[in-house]
Amino acid sequence: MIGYLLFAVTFGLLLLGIHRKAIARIQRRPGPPVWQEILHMLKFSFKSTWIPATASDTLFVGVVLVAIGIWSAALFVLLAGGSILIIFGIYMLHKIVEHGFGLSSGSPYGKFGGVRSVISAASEIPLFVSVAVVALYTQSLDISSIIQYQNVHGPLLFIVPLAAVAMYLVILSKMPFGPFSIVESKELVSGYKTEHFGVWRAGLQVSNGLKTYVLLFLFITVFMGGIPLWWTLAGMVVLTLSLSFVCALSPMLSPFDSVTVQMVITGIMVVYAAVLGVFA
Amino acid sequence: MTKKKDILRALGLLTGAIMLVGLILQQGGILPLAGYEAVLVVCFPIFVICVFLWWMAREHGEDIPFIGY
Amino acid sequence: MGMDNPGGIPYFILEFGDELVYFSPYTVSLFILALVFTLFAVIAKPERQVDIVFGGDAFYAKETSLAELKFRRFMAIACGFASMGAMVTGDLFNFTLFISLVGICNVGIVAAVKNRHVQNAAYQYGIVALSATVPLFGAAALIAATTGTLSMVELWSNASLAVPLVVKALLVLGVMGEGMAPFYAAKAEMFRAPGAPYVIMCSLSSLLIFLRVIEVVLVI
Amino acid sequence: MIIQRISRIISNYEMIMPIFAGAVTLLFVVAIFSLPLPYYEEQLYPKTYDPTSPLNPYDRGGPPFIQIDIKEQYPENSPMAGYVTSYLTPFSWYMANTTLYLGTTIVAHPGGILDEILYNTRGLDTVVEPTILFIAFAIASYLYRKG
Repeated sequence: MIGYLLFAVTFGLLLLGIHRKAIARIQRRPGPPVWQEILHMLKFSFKSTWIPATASDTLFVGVVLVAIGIWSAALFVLLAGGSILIIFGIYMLHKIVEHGFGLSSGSPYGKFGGVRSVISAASEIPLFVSVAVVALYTQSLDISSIIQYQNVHGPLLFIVPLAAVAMYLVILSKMPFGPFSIVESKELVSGYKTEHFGVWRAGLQVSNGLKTYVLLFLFITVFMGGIPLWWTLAGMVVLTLSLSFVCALSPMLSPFDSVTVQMVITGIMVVYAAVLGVFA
Repeated sequence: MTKKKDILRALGLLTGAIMLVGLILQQGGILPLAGYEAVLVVCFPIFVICVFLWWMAREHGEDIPFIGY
Repeated sequence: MGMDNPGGIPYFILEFGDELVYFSPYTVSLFILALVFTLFAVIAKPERQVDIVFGGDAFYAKETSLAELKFRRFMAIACGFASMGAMVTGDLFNFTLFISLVGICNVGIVAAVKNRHVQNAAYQYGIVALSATVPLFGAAALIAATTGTLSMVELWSNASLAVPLVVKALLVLGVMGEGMAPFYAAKAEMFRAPGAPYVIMCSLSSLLIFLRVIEVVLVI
Repeated sequence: MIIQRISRIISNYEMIMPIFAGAVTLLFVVAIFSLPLPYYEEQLYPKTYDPTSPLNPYDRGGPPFIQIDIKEQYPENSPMAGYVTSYLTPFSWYMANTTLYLGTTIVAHPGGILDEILYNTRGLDTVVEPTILFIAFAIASYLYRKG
C-alpha cells in the first residue's frame, strides 16, 4: 500500500510534467523535461523553509498535512472500490485546502487565490450531476458495482457521453493552465500557493501528484470500466494529453466569467439528468 | 535549532516505524486492510513533511514581511 | 425511498430516543474533517493580513484584537460543533436545525470584523440565511407529513415511503440558502476578512453541509 | 457577451437576495401545483386532542406514569418516552390539578421547558433549538456592545 502510494505520487507528478511538456510543444516552446514536477518536489524539499511572520502558523502547516491526508484517503477508497460519493466529498474538500493555503499566510496574493477559490465553488456541481446520471444507470454508487455494471453493459462512456463530458470539465478545472484555473493564475503570482515555499510546497506537490492520479484514475474507472492497470495508466496519459490540448489552446477566463460558464454547464447537466431520469 | 531538527527526525522515524509495523501486521493478517489504510492516512502526511524538514537545508531566522520598494 | 446506503453501510448507530445518529464511512470522513478543522480553530492563532497602501511605500499588517479574537473563535467552534452534528445526525428535523445553526454561526464569525465591506456582505448573507429557513423547515415538515417519519434510517430501509421530488428540491434550496454553495458571491466578500482559521470554518461548514445534503437526498 | 452580462449580475452580492428569493418563489409555486401531496395517515404523534384535558394541547394521552398513547419510531430506544406529565414540577403539578390552563403556560415556566426537554423522543432537537437562539443573542449582544 505504501508502495502504491509512492507510485501514485510519482506517476501523478509525471502526468503533470507531461501536461506541461505537451502544452509547451503545442505552443512551440521547448518546455521543461517531463520529470520536471518530480524534480520540483525533490528540489523544494531540500530548500530552506520557515513560517512567514504574518502567517497563522498551525493552519499554515496543518493544511499541508490535510492536503496529503485527504488525497491518500481518496486513493484508498478508489482502490477498495468504495463509494464514489466519498471520493467526490474529498474532491469538494480540496476547496478547503485551497482556502487554507490561500488565507493562512496573510499575503494579499494568497488571499485573492483563496477568495477566487470560494467564488468558483459552483464548478463542483457538474460533478454531482454526472454522479447522479451514473447512479441512474448503475443503481449504486459503489465503484465496484459500477465496474460490474460496465462488465455487463459495456463502458459508460458510450452510454452517457454527456456525463463523461461534465466530469472531464471538472477535471479540466483542476488542471493547471486551463481555462478555469483562476485560483492559480499568473496575475496572482501563484494564487493560493504563493506563500507556501520550500518544504510546504514540496508537500503540496505530493498532494498534487496524488490528486492528479486519483482524478484521472477515477475517470477511467467510472467511464471505461475495470481495465488492467497498464491500460489504465496508458489511458491516463492519453487523457492528460487531451487535457493539455484544451489547456494550451484556450485562454484563461476572467474569474466571474469562469464561474458563469461553469454554472451554465451545470444547468445543461441538470436538464440532461432530469430528462434521463424521466425517460430512463 | 538542532533540537527542533531532532524532534522532527524522531517524529519522522516514529511515523515511518508505525507505517512499517502496520504493514507487517497487515501482511500477517492481524490488522484489517481498512485499519492499515487509516494508519497510512494519518501517518503518511506527517512522515513526508517531517522527512522533508529533516533533510532540508540550513535554517535562517524568520522572514521580514514585505518592506516596500 | 432511495438507493441503499450511498455513503456505505453504517459502522454503528447511536440511539437518542427517536433520533438516530449514524456513522457510515461517508459521514465519518466528513465528521473527522469537521473535527480536524475545529481543532485548528481552537489552537491556531489568526494570521495578520498584510495590506499595501496604494500610492506609497507603506504597508501594514492587520492585527486582530483579543476581544474580537475570542468572540470569533467561540463562533468558529460553535460552527464546528454544529457541522459535526449535521454530519452524523440521522434525523431530518435535527439535520435542518443543525444547518440553521451553521448558517447563523457563519454570520457570527465575520460579524465581529471591523470592515464595512465585510459586514455588508455578512448582512446580505444573514438575510438569505434567515429566509432560507422557510424552505428548509418547510421541507422537513412536508417530509414528516408525507411519510409520517423523520428518521433517515427508516426512510431508506422502508421502500414504501417515498418523498416527493419537489420536497427534496425545497430541502436542497434551503441548505443552499444556509450554506450558499452556488451563489457564493457574498461568501467570497466575507472571505476578505482577516483571521484565517475562523473564516475557513465558514467555508468548510457550508461545503460539508452541502455534501451531506446530497447524501440525504439520495438516501430518502 | 451574454456571459459577461450574467457574470456582472451574479458577482454583485446585493443581488443574491433577489436571486434566492426568486428561486424560492419558483419552487413554492411548483410545490403548490404539485399539491395534493400524499399524506401519511399513521403519524408519529397522535393527531387527536382532548379539549377537556388541563394539559391540552401538550397532553400526549393517558394519566402520568401509568399509560402512554404515542406511536414511536423506535420504542425500544426510549422506554420512558411519552411520559411527559411525569416530569412536571410540583408547581405545575398543582396547577394541572387545580386549573384547566396549564396547557397555555407550559413553556412559560421552568417545569414546562423541562418537560419538553425530558420528553426524550425529540430531546436533541430541543437542545439545538435554544442553541440557535443563544448564538443569535450572542451575536446581537456583541454587535450592540461594540457599538
